[in-house]
Amino acid sequence: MLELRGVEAGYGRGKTVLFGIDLSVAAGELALLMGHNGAGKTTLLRTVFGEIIPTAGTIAFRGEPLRGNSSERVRAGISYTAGGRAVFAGLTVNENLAVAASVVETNKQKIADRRAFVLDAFPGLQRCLDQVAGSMSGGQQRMLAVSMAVMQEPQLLLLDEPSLGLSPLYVERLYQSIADIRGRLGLAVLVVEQTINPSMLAADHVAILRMGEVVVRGGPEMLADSERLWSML
Amino acid sequence: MINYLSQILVFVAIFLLLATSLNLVLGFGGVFSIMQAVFYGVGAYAAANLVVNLHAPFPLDLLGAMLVTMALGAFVAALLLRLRGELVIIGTLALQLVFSTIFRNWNAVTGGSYGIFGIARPALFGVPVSSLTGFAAFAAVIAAIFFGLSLFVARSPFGLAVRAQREDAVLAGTLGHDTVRERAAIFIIGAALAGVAGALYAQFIGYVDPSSFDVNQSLGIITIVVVGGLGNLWGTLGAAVILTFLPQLLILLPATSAAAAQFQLLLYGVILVAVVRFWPNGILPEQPSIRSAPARGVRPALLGGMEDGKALLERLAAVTVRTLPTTAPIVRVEGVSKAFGGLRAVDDVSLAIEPGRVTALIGPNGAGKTTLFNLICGLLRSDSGRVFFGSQETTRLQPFEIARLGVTRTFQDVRIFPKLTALENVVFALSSAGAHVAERAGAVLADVGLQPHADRLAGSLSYAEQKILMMGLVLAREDPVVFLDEIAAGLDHASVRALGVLVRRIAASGRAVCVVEHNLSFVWDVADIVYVLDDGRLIANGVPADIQANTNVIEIYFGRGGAPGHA
Amino acid sequence: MTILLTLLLLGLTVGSMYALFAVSFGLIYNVTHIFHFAHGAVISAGGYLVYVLVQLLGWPVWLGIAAAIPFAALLGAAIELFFYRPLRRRNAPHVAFFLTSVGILTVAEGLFGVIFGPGVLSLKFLPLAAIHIGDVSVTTANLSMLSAWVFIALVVVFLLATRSGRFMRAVADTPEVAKSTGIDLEGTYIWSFLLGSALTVPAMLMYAWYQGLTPAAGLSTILISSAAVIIGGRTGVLAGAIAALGLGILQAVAIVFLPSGWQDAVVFSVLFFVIALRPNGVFGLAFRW
Amino acid sequence: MRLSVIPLIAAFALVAGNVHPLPLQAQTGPKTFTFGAMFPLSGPAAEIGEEFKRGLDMAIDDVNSKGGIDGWQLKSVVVDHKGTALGGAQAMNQLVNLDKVPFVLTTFTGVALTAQPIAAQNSVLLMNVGGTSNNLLGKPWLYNDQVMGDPLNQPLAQYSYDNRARTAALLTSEDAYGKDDGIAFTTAFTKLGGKIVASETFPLTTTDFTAQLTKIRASNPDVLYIVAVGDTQGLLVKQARALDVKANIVGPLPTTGLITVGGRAAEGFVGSGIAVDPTTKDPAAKAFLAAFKAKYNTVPEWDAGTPYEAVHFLASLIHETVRSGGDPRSGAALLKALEAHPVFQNYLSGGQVHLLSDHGSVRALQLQQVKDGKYVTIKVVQPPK
Repeated sequence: MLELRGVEAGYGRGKTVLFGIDLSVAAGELALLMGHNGAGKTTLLRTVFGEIIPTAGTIAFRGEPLRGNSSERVRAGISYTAGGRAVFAGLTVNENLAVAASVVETNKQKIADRRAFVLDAFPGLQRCLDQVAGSMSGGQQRMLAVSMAVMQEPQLLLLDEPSLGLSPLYVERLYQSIADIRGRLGLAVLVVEQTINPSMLAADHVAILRMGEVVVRGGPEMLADSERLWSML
Repeated sequence: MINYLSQILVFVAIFLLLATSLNLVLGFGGVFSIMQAVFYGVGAYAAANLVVNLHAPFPLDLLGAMLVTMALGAFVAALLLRLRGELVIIGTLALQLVFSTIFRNWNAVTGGSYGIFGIARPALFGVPVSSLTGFAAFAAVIAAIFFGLSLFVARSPFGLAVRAQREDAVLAGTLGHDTVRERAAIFIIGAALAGVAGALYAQFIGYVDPSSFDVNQSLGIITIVVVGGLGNLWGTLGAAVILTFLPQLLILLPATSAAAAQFQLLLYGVILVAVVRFWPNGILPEQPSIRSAPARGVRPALLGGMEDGKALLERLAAVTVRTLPTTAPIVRVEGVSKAFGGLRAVDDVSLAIEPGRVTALIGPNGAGKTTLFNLICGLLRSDSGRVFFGSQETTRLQPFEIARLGVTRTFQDVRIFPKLTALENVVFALSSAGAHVAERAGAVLADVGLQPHADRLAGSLSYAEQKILMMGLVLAREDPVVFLDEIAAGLDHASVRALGVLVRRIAASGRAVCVVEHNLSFVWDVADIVYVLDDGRLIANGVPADIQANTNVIEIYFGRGGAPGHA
Repeated sequence: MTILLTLLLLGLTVGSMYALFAVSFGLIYNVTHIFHFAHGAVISAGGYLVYVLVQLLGWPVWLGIAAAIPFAALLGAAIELFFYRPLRRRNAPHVAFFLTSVGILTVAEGLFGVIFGPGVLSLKFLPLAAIHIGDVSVTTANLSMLSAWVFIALVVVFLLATRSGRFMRAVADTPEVAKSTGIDLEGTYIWSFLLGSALTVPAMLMYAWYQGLTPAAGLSTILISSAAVIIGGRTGVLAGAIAALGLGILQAVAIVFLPSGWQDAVVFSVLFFVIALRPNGVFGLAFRW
Repeated sequence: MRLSVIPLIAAFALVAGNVHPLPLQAQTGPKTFTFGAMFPLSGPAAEIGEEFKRGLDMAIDDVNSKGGIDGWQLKSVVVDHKGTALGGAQAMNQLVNLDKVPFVLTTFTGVALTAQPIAAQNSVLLMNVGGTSNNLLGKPWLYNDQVMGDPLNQPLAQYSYDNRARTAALLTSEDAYGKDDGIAFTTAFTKLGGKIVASETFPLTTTDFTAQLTKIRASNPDVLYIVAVGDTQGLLVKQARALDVKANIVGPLPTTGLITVGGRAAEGFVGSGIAVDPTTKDPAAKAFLAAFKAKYNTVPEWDAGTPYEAVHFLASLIHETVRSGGDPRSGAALLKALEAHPVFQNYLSGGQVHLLSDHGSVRALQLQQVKDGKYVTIKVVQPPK
């Protein structure tokens, strides 16, 4: 589904953040990218999403080189949930979902179906549909942010530290929902995280990013051995 | 002809003063004021009243006009200048409209719509300057004096400070500058200059009425400044000449219809749009206030590319760090807390940063490290708890006051003044620290290897060079307490290692160094003592080896791998 | 008492017209964050076009208005496309947008002066007459201003119920999130210019019905409508509309307490002190659209 | 880029310098006598500027088509003063220093007041054909072909009082004109025993008078006295009638803008101004009125008439100066001629206009009323002998 080869990217003036990244995510897979702040995780996601133009290497999506700005990539089937409270604070939950969906879908019935699907996957949102997003708790907002991306029925979902600042219980729920959706829609998910939660063991691949380079790749079993992780970072 | 040119010369002088006043405020100070015509008008009315009612001789009228406009300027500065730029535009526009009304209606002082008549021309040594050529000479001298003073202000350390706060007020504050006061000062200076222009105008025309000080006048002044170039007073001079002559050329068009006059409006509008679009720097772009002494025998152009930034960074390890003559104070943080909304970003944290050591703060993203830095440096006010530098409490001090106690802090990644040259950056960092600033700044740049780039805008340097410059600012200030926020971010191994050596050497010179860092290998390399923050709370502290072995720390950093989570 | 009532009614009607101007400006300002002074140029242009089509060329009134609305909309969008967008691509500072905007307004004012002369043109096809409500009387033009609320209601419905409307609210709320959601920011900006500019036509007709057309009309309307939007705060277009209504009433009633020359001073002092003391507007988060 | 500015400035200076070369002294053929005129060609009063210009151009054509005056062809330099004092100062400076004219027609109170000191300093004869303020009287080098504040407004007060108006409301522009004429009307009306019940003002560029009119309506005056320029008059009456102000509306110096903008609301308006008598027997006046009517299909108002008269007056001054061996291109010589014979032809209602020792003029004045979209003269007030 997603294939990165030798991607280099940064912020201009010689500030390179990513060095020769090779990474691939297949359909239906959950790929977890671990790393500290500053390791280049967010930069990597933004590069895939088209907000940063790579200075070297190729990014292919479904076998085709990726082109266009972020808006076009959403339409191509890539959805992105930025870190932090990536919701429209002044809009209601319902409106947030509708806005996200209507970027790629205009059919009202289809949007309603999707919403039913999303509410099924994120049951916590059901009772605050008419609440203004800004008034919800951080965890709820994160749920909403992810469900907004899901509303777009992407083939590839990019999640930037969805568990940051959430209580472990919420993280668990969030990953359950992600797993649920992944199972039902068969979409590929690329998540970046810096702290580990047991629910992340569901990942198919784990890679560790350090100072802009992928230093280790492996399966979810890597996560269990935090001592080893510690030494690697 | 000579008389005609004389009259235009007077207007050039008046518009030069007005535009210079606005360029100081807008171009140098970054304060977007569209009420310059108000100060112009207030100066004119003040001078008119002084001359007509009190028969004040020159230069009392001029001084009076300056005093009144400065008082008004101070009032506006106090109310508006802490707001974000966009609101300053609208706030000053509102005042412009309010004052237009006041000019028209405050009969006792402005003569209302009638204006004030019979304003005598000034007398010099008892001889009235009544002829047109005489007045033109007089106006030219006045304009030259005040233009010269403005140039002096622009090139002074104060001028540099004003430009620096325009670029980044927070950074300027942490380098020991009271930016609010500097902004207010340049605004008041601008008001006074516009007041002088008003006084000249009143005495030249001999009559003031409200129509000359309306919003269109303010916008016209902005056009001159923008065409001339923000931050360049010579450009303003050029533009004042051109734009005062240009409408005169319109007399080429037969004034047979109303249309002729509308052309001037059109022309000014087209010029404004075109300049902003195609020539955003105006006639003359901003120039640095200081230039480096030419490097002996070495032409900068030849140096460029000889050493790239990375090599320079690696050289940092060997840079001279002067030993601290006195002992640095211990920075003590006692039970400090800070909440944002419901979120407790820093929760009852106590720690000590001791001289001669590197103290590191680590913790996952959002743990409150930078917030704690900001609390110590005064950028944030703590909700409770106290901070001491040695025996002095700094809990409630402003950032610039804390900086003046001998603290340098850097910001995440890299933060410098991009529109100042490298040399100016260092000079500014030193400017709250006394004499021989330029020489010392030059020496520091030579030390870190940036001498060839001394006169380049910092924003045009490469990322590595900017980082070096930032470290140069730290070294230049030679402060006993140094806070470094994520300086290793975005660099490769060799550079990080070199920076680590430098940090060690800074501490070894007797300074108290505190680093916030995500790059843990850097921390293990440089730190003497490590404090671990999680969710705003201090959860562990000790020497790096202990922290590395602390499973609790590993857990908070990487989650509870394998173990079931709890709510 | 009658005078106070009359002035209140007057303020209510004129304030309603200001409200429509404020909504038209606020739609653009809230979404794009450009202090779009050149909106004044669009306002005047629409008015003059109706004048030319209906009064000079004899088109039916409805046809003239129907033609002016898309014209104004396209003119506003053209300003975004040809002037603001290049600046945005260049990452130009706020000041550049403002100056460009002021420049465009100045050019327009000059142009209208050259073409139509600097004097007042009155719209003869909109007769001005007195309407009596008890002791109180207002003009037909004033009554027409109350219809502003119909347009405002339509705007609110548009913002709430349509795709583009929701995108506009989303972009106004948090542009960064809008971008990562895949909303085409520049397309949304164009939409806000189209809609905001189209709304100026009915508002300008109410204005010209009463005050006639002058080249400076754009400036005077943009001053008051931008003041209202700032006073209301950037939370939503309704906040600006309510503030505009308040300004209209204040302006009308102020004459009872102050000599008439000071009206402007009252309105703009309010603006100044709101900016100085409540920089986020007086309504806080009370309005969401 | 740095260097390009200097030649640019030099080029501007050169162009500016070459636009108006100094008058050639030794010329063969007809000599050109250049004089200045300052009219409002932009701003809210621009419409009446066009009227001034019509009168000016007609007079110049008249004189020149008859072979000029003693070998001099007249030529005017018209400069826009925008209705503002600053514009006046700039315009006057251009005329005096660049065009070196010895004689300037001026309009508007504020403009004349700023121009007068410049005129006095440079010995330029200034003829005001528009401003009505009493403050324009008694100033050296400034003469007025206009009915000034007191004589202009007294008849309006008298007319109102005679028509049983006992209370009046004032609505005047915030400028010297509005203020001075308002005072003149108030003085005259209260002297007759009337009472001013409301007095409101408006900024020059305003187009909304609702609040003021509402307050005035509440004071229920018998007569509403307005001072405004050009189109603003029309807008004012239009809004007054729409707000159901029932009072008669009167005011000085009505213009065509009152009718074109005011439309039906202008009906019944009574204005005062220099008398225009289409039935005059005076041949000179008759010829002017006929010529104007032929050209513009309307009877001229005062604003076309006063510049017309002033140009003819200038011609006679040139003639007198040449006759007495002087150089008419000297303002002092023209002033001398004026002082010797301060009388000129009244082209609007016939007879002669005499300049007084206060530099004002004495001439007939008329009250006009708008009827069916036209001005109808309802009364002619002859000046006191």
